[in-house]
Amino acid sequence: MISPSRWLPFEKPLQDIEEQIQALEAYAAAHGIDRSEKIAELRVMHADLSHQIFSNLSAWDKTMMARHPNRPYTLDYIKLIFDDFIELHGDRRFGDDPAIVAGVGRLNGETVLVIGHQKGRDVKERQFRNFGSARPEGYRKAMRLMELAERRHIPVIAFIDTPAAEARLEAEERGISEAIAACMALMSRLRTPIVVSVIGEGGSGGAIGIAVGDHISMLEHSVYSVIPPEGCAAILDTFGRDGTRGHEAACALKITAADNLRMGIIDEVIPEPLGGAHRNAAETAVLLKDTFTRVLAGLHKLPTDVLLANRYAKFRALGQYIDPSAPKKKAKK
Amino acid sequence: MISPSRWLPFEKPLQDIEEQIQALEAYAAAHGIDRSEKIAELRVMHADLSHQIFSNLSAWDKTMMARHPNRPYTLDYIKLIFDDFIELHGDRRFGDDPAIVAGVGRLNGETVLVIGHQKGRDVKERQFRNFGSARPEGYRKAMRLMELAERRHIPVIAFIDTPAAEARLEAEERGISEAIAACMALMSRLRTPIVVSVIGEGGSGGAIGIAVGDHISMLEHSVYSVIPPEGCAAILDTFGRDGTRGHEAACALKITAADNLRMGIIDEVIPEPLGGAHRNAAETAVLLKDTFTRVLAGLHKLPTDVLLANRYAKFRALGQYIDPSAPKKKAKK
Amino acid sequence: MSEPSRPSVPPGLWQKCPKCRALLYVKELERNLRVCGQCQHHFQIGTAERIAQLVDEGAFTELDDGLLPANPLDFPDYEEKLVRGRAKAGQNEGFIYGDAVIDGVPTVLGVANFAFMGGSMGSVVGEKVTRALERGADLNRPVVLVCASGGARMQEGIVSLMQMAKTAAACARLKATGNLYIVVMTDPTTAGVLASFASLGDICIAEPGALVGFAGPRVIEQNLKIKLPPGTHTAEFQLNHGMIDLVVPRRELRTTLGKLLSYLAPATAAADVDAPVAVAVD
Amino acid sequence: MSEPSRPSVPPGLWQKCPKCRALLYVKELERNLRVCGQCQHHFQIGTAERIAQLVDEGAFTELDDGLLPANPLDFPDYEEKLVRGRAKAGQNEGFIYGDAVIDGVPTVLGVANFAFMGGSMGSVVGEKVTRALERGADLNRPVVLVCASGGARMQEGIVSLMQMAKTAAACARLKATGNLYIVVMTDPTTAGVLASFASLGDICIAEPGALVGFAGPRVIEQNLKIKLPPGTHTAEFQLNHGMIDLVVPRRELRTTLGKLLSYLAPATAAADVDAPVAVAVD
Ligand SMILES: [Zn+2]
Ligand SMILES: [Zn+2]
Repeated sequence: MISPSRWLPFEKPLQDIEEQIQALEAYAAAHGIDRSEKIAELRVMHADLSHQIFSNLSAWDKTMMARHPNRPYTLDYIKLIFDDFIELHGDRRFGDDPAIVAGVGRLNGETVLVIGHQKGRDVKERQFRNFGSARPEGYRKAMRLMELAERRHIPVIAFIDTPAAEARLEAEERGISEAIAACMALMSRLRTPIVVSVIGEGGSGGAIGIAVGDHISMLEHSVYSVIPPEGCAAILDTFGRDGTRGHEAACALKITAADNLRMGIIDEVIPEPLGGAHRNAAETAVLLKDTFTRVLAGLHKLPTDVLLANRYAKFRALGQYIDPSAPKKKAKK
Repeated sequence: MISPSRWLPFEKPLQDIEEQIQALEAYAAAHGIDRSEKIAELRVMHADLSHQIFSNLSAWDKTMMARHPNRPYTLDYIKLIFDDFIELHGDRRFGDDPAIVAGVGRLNGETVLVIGHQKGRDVKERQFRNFGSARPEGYRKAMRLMELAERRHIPVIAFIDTPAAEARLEAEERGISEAIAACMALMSRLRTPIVVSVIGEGGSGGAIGIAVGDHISMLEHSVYSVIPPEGCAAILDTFGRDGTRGHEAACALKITAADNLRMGIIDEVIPEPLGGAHRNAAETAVLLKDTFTRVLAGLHKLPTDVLLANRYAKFRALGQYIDPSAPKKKAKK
Repeated sequence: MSEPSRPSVPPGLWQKCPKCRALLYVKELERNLRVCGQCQHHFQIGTAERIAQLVDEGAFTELDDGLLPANPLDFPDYEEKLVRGRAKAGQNEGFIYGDAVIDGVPTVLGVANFAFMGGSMGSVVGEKVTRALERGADLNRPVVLVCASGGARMQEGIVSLMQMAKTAAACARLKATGNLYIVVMTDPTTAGVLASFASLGDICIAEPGALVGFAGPRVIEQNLKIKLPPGTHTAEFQLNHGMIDLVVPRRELRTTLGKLLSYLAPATAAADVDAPVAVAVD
Repeated sequence: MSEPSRPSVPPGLWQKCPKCRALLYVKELERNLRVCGQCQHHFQIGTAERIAQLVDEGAFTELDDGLLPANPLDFPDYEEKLVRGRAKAGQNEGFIYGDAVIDGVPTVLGVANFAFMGGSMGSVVGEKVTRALERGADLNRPVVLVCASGGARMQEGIVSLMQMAKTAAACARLKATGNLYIVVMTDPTTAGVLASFASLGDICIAEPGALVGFAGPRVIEQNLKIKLPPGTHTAEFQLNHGMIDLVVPRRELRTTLGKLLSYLAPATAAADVDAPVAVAVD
């Protein structure tokens, strides 16, 4: 039984059971008494409750899961998924952004370009990674290497995990808006397959900046949103401009993997191990790897022009509006 | 008789005659005496001497001419040559470099992209223009706009006039080397005609960074060199590592327009009005304009693939070495 | 913002400049293209006024004006807000586009309406921007988009975010066909709009003093509890930092656009044969 | 630089590390690929040694080794300097290239020789660099260039400057054929070489501590009479500023190159069909 360093509020009942089990085990060991029956009972209860809890998480619960400090990050998955990985650095203009990692990886003997937001685990690394908030240099590094991938016919795999793009003055001065826009424009026409997976927080412009691809998946407990729910609640009078009503905004914003799948924003939800990716990174990695492998096999069969036409059409179709002049007078999906 | 604010050393005899003429004119006017015969004589002498002096300038003299503080700069020629000019700004990455100007101009009713180094005339403008030493942003602005010119099938006209590229730490930090290299690489394959003219100082990497084109001309008294002569003299033991022997280095380096034409580095020398471009900017502009017009008419006739093949071959052929295995066992031009 | 000590201004006749506080006679202000004669502050203006200022006499035909917003997330309050936005803006949505002639050049022109929910990019805005860009690509015409936006439309959530990718892809497609794309940034041009189609202009022009930035300065100051130096996130700041080509006063905008279009996209120009071939995808 | 107080070092047996001043046993130093065991200082090495360190056993065939410098400007002293350079470097010129196999991947490999007039780029260097890049383009093979240069060869004046344009054009041509180009910057890589082919690698690798910069720090300090902060113009500085991909210690260089080549340019890869078609111009 993996013990995460921090329990989320909705995990309280599980925490209680785990503590009971531990207490019983300790008591049994200390007094030489057999409590295995009771413990087995508790374990069954734990499993049942886990299933119940984790298959009914609210959008706000999922937000907590997506931000869980133990959640595996891009470099964790890279280590688990790829046979080898050589990280490459720099935008050849200004700097190297540690909030977006990029490099050459080997997936089942095939070379791929891997890009992804990178958060930090401890205080020091968090600062170094700028909490996963990318600067213009990050997007420009990704662009430079994607152009190389295009020339060498190497597919791109992108991991999305960022609260938002860096917005402070220095990022503004170096054109964070331009960098995000140019990266999306490039990806929309890159002549090689692009596979995208949201593994944690898919945070607004910072996320979509490297999330234009042929296949978009989300891990079961990740979120993908135009704005953090708290931010939305703090701005909209709908939620009384009240930062404490983030759970309401989270629900209204439809940010979960299931929501995004239903709306056609993503192609697939990748299930997580019971209790979330952070309880079994290795198993999650296997599921991600299986998805990448299967999806790439399909994409490799497409002629490049068809690949690009499909990709354009995919994003072209996103949006819901009423077009009275359209042949069928109903909302277009 | 145009009177430049500063006389160069080799102009001393002309200065003497001009001062004599002025004195005579003043005397004649003050005393009501006719000195026109004497004055006419002096004018003839001045003209003869001018021809003699300016057609026999040494490489060092030419260096002085090329750097003359009254010499017309890129924006001066732009005003005189083009019917309209809209300057465009910024590299979309970091900044706008005033040491390289770029914009859309109209040449005889045809749209052209104009780029060029820009020096400053007075102390303040000199600082603003960084003495014509371009930073990485300048080359990146030029690249951005040349890519637009390529897409819109608009030819490029480049004015070269820089002591050198900016080499200070800030330029280094933002990749001055990469910027120059990338600009040359782009120009070598840009699918639109590129016409280049060295109008003052063609200073090493800073110059060649925007000087890769289909036709390269030099104004008669401009120079084009791998290093400033003083710099060369200060470094090489050949000149005793003595900064004062710049005139010797200038001669050895073969930096004049005639030298460059003889060596096949440039295609054409554009004559300057007697006494140099700064004595008659308008006339110089006409000569430049005629060259651009004639050259572009020729380049427009070439299919783009031929244009590019010629451009590649042009620079490919530069270099002199002995190739014993080559069919003809002599130095290759 | 308002100064209670001043006498109230009779609506319609006089208007107070929000920058220099001068009282301006509305007719005079209109003659001046809604630029303050005292301090040159550029007022936000409506789409009809903007179009009239830019196109050749009467040379604008709106397209797809019937597109109406849906409520893809069933977001609470959204429909009420749309009703209010429609009333305030006098338009169906926050963006209109159509065929225009500017200085004799057939152009696809799009104009954002900040009055409609802050010019936020919902599905209709994203769709119309995309259609404008695609029309330019398909008809081989230049596209001019006049931007004004607070960013994403939160009530459309992730669907709004996807408009960034959709419009950026349409920009890339327009450019791949060799056509010219000019952006005019007006006050304010920010967030998701700036970080997508607004930053991708071949030529980016901004009006003087316009707020132009990814996050507004106030957001940064609040979130980070810092004080920014004055003048950040303006058109002039962005010019200094290489992000835009030109800051052009409103009274010169038509002339500048006209020149750029007729120099860079003359009507007689043939389709670009050398540029990479665009794949038809519609 | 030298410390006169120390006892003189018997040549051939021991060598002093210029960085940490440790006395190193030459045989040990050679086993260590000429990297100081104390401070990891990477000594400059000759082309033969470099090639032996990088290529598969014996898998290097030099090309065009007979190219000899001319004296295009009739520059005073140049021919004497060439004689001295030849003696010092034990080679005809400052650059050699040829066909190599690295980790099983057929590669065009070029290596600069700093000992020959500071690795300066005269006509022969420029020509050989260009031929190496063209060979990669024509045979569809990756190109690896190991750089070391003080910059232009002043004695060839403007002809030397033109090698920047020539080699940059050859880089662009190689890339347009879709092929991979890797640069290895060794101590020092500067000036005209850095501002042309050395900066154009798809992947740029540098050895630790190598001087890498447009103008050397000493030149800047002398010209501007300022003191630079320590550590500028090094491989690590350039990595920090986004200019290079990797700083790789010499003992890992072969492995890293081998992986990059076999991952990004496997011998079985077909010619790039989607990339823009290169025009044959030779
Ligand atoms: Zn005012
Ligand atoms: Zn040492």
